[in-house]
Amino acid sequence: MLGLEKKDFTLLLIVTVMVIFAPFVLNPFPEGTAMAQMFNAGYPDLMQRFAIFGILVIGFNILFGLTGYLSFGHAAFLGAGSYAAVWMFKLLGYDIIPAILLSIAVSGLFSLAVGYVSLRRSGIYFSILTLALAQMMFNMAYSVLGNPSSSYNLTNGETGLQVYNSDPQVLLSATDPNFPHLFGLSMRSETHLLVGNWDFTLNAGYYLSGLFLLLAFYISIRIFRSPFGLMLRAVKSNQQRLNYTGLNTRPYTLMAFVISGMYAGLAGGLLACMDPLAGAERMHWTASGEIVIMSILGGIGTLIGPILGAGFNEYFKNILSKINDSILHEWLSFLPDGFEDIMVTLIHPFVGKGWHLTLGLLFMMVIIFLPGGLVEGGQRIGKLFRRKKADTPSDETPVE
Amino acid sequence: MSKSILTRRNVLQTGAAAGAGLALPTILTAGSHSGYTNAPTGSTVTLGFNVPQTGAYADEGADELRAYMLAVEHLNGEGDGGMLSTFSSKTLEGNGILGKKVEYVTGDTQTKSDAARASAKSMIEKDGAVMITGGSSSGVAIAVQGLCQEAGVIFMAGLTHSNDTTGKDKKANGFRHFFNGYMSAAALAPVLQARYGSDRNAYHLTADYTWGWTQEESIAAATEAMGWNTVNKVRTPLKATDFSSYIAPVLNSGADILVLNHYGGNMVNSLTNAVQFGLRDKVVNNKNFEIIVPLYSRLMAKGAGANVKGIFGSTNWHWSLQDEGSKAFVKSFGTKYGFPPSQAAHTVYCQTLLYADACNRAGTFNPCGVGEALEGFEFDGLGNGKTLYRADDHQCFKDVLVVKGKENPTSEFDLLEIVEVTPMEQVKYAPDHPMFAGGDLGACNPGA
Amino acid sequence: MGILEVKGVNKRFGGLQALGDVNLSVQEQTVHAIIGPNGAGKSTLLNCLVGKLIPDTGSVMFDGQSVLGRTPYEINQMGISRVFQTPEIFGDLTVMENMMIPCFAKRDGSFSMTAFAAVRNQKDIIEHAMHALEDMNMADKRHMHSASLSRGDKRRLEIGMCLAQEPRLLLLDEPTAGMARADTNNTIDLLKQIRDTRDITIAIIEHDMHVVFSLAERITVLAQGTPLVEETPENIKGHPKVREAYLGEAQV
Amino acid sequence: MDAIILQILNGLDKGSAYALIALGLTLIFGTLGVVNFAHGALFVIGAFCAVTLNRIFSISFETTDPTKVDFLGNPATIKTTYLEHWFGAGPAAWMTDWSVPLAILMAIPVMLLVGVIMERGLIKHFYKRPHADQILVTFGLAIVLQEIIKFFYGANPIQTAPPDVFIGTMDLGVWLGFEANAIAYPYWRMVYFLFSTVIIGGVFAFLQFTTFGMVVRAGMADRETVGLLGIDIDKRFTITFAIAATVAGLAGVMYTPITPPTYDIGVELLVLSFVVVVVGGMGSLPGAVLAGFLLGIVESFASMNEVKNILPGIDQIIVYLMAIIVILVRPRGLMGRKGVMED
Repeated sequence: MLGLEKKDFTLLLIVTVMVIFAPFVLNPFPEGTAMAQMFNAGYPDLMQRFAIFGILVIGFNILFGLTGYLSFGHAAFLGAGSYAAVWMFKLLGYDIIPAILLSIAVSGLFSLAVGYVSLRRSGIYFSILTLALAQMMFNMAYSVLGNPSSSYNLTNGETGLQVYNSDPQVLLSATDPNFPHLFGLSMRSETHLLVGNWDFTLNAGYYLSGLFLLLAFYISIRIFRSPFGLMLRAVKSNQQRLNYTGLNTRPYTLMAFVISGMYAGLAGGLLACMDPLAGAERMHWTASGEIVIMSILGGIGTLIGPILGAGFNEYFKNILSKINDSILHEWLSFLPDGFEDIMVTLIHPFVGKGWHLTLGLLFMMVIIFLPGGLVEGGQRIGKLFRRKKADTPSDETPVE
Repeated sequence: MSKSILTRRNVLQTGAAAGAGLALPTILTAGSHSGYTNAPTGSTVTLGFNVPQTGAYADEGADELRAYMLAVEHLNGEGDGGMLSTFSSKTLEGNGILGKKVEYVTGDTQTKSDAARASAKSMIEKDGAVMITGGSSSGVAIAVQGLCQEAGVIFMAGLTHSNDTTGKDKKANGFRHFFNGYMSAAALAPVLQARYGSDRNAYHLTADYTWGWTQEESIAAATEAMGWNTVNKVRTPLKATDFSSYIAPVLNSGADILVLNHYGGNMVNSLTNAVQFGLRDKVVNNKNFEIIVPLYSRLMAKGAGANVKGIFGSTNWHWSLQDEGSKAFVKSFGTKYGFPPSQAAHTVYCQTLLYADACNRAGTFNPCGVGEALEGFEFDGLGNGKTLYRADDHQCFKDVLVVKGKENPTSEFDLLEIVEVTPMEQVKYAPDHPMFAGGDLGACNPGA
Repeated sequence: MGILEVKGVNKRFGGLQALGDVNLSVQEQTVHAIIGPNGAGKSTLLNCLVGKLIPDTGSVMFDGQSVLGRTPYEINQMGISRVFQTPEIFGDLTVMENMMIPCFAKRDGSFSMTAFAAVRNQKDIIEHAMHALEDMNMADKRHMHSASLSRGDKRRLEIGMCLAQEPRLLLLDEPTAGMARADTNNTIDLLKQIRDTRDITIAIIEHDMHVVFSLAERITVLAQGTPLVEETPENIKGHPKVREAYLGEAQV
Repeated sequence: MDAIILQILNGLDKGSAYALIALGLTLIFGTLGVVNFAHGALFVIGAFCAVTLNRIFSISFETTDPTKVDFLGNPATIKTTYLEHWFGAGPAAWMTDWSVPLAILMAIPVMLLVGVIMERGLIKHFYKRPHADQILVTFGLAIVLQEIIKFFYGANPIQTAPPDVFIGTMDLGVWLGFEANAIAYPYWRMVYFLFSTVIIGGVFAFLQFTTFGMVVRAGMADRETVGLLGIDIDKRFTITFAIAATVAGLAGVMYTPITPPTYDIGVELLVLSFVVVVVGGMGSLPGAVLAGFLLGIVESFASMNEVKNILPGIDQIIVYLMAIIVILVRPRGLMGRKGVMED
């Protein structure tokens, strides 16, 4: 169905169900409880991030997962997409369609230029080239191109590009919401579903991002299963053999680079649609590093890995950074007094302001013990249960 | 559907009767509700403290967080009450705000506008925070202020010194207690003139981002007005650590004053390098070469060590102030944590009290009501003398401290000495001053 | 006129003359071996033929067209396939996928943007690849991860991949180097079968005389970067110049 | 002219820090074949050795002085350092004054230990993994190390002064015939430059004149052959890594008086030092040193007003620009061999 074989279609179906029911699944605890306070994740901002960073990492995976080219500057395309979208808001108005189209186009162009230059080299040279080019873009966006008193204020520097009332917004009509919208449906409009003590938020922006995530996921499956995808995997496996088999690797890698750049542009555009402000920091090379971390956490070169990795990273970042000592005490209050204090002291370095440390450690653990990321972890667990079943290989290679 | 933001708490409030007891799901749309974002329903009210917990300003963020927790204690009637007793408005009685116990959630801005907005959004959308406060840089303050305006909650800015926060980027839902670049310049200029004369050649080194630019503009304008000549204005990259290649050209530039429009790590490094290169021992044009750091922070001054001695700057507040409010605050903060509070801690403590008091006086948490209560509010007893929250731009006007690095510190906290307390009138400016023009406060937004 | 004409090729690396005035003519549908002691310039010559190196002077013509200045993939598309000394295959892919890649290269050329077609719907490619695998007697291994194949099977796969492109010239770079005797004999048999059943020209660089004399119809002996003799195997065996070049090597 | 000479001096000074980091990075890459993204963190650990020693020297006991009051109005506590208590005021003052140079003595064993633990505990397991994995795991390690430092020392810069005799500037200009104070350069920066030349010289001498060094050099030229010689490669890898860590650490120790260290400088330095390594040529030790100095000087010139007026913002991107140009035009770098890491 949809040009997919059964197994892939099932996967797409599972992701679709996940997207539709995320607002429910992510809010397992009833309102007002301490558990809800900490672990519920079913609120619009975070769910939007799950979807948007999912798109970003799916795109990154087409480059890094398939071809093995490790880009350390991918966040720059995300930023370029966001800037493009906010400029559309400023010039045309809050309609998201032109914004998203332009953000994809702009990032596509940027990635074409960056890819054309950096793909002349491979291995660590490629990584450093992408890092250097992206850092140049970041530095220019942060200061030189962001000075409000200069005539070329493209990015509004440190504060971030945002929409002012004095902006032209030529297509803005009186009935339009004063927020990014799709045909008048504000990205912020919500419906609340109250069941008992549970409150589930159904947010327009999230479902739009979710729709794009599904589209992005579908396209990525098609690419994985296409001859083009096969060539990309061949690039990763043995570039020399590919060259001596009459195939020109450069346009393949460049196409992969541009496609993943456009994914990043889409993600950047969507970020701006959900929150119309584009800050330069989202282009910094450590932000690119975070994309790498997400794709590794999920499982490189797998279909579902990017979505898992992005979700995992965003969830824990959000939860860990918000745990403070008073919350710890509340949680551990069932312990005897002295013991409670010791536990709080022990956990303290890893939460709140220490969330970087926890994620860093987690990331190292995954690379050392679980190079295939969460997907490999899942497979290992799955194997434990499926030991007795005979292995019947299918006609196509599984890529998961 | 309405375009307003709606969050869980206020929906629960209206939906509770219809939905909570029933097994059947109830569907609510945003349009079915009126009121304001995150109206507190139970016996508690939640405030969102959004401070840098990671990144270069993490230490300042930590100090802000300490002050917030102290303020919450005092509002809830615990501890010694701090400035509650010295504050000229007497609505705060230690029974929370409007009788509701104050609770709080914390978030990490990472000193990045994106991350700060994400964390503020999560506190508004998930935790039902009715007010967001904090931050340790102007970029973050402006970004979060914009978000709060859209979301319909009040933003009480923390440490933000750029003119733009209450100038070009001012918002009806945002309020700033901290002073700004213009006020620093206005307070410093007369002191500098008195000490260094009016025939001086100043060389500016400026951090190449929004705050640096506005401060450079303010200081250059104020010093030029008193007769100083600006030799050069040089931008330095934000990530620079070694400033030697920017300092070296100063040596033979003919300048006899170096203005460091740097903050945080930049300030520590550029000042250290400037002293290293012997600038302070130089005599140019028959005058002693002098360095000025327009915005001082004690936490940062500590990083610069002995290099700050004798160097002039301005600060919003300092723990050695001897008015009753400051003394009360230093006492309760010092007793609890063992060291005196920073200016960042002071400003966020005041902001929390001011917000709580405004709610009490307005009789509501509705941002429009709170905003109205804060606009044009005059108060005293919070450490900076008589203070006015101006209605036109939501900027606080109060005395500004001109300080210099202490020559003989008696303790590790005793780094700055107050040279002069510049009265409010002297640092005041018209709301439509060119440096602040172009902004639009807009109407207050109560959200849902 | 041979299918491959090498004329006056020189190549220097710094002070070292790797190739000195090499002339070589490989006739269509023959097996032509290039032998020589270590350091004779065999590999350098091969690299000049496939585009990895560019000679300082001279010309290399394939079927009337110059290959000089062309990249390896262009030269491959002209009809020259290369088998490496150590088998170069796509280790991360299955045997079937390995075989499909040359089939795609044959059908679609050096690049085609086929991101939305599904591999499993490419019936012609699958059929082509299956045939190629059957020719190599590897059809039953098509689901295996190619990295887990035995050395001999990797060699078969690589040769099979080259043949799947139906090249006009097959270049083999010491195809039995490092192989056990049994594997070597299998490879010889395979190559013999290819020689006898296909319309193909084979140029083989080899160290092992057993392989050379089993297969070759013409032999060029290279020493110190220059061809010494070009003869039939029978005439090479007792050639004095060859003995001189291979002094001390027992096989001759 | 004086401006140019000053910038050359600045460049040499910055360059010596880059060179020291890049030297270790190259040594590790050349011998172990590992791309170490945590190398910047080693510099930071070194820097915080100096901070720590300073703190150790100021560990003190408290006595109450009823005649004075503290900021809360309570009787002031007077702190006396144990150092002063044990050694007397004079030696204690001297040791505190010289704490940065003295920290070298502390940093050497600490850095050797850190190096050994890192190599044995982590890097060793990545020799056979792809470069991408090495980059990523050391990237993770860099984050972890920097966060640990932040946990103990906070995020603000920490000042550690050089010994008093090195405070101030030296008038180099008069020697060169300039007027007085035209070219005045800080003593400590000159000390740093000399120090790094000594270390660089030491490393080269070690590699040139010891058997161990010979094996390392041979390994850098041809790893497989050395592996076949039956030399205990494992042990040598560990020692090489520890030496590289120590070089980076010492660079950090001596740098503390130049700019007060913060926990996150490692990240900035890391990107820089990779650029240095690439410009110098992957795996070339002299290349790393040369490129370090060259990049320092280029960076200094790019910050000059005369240059910035023509190309605004050039000082922000010059380093990256250099890297891009070198990789594209001459991927083997200034002095690298062809083919290293080119696949």
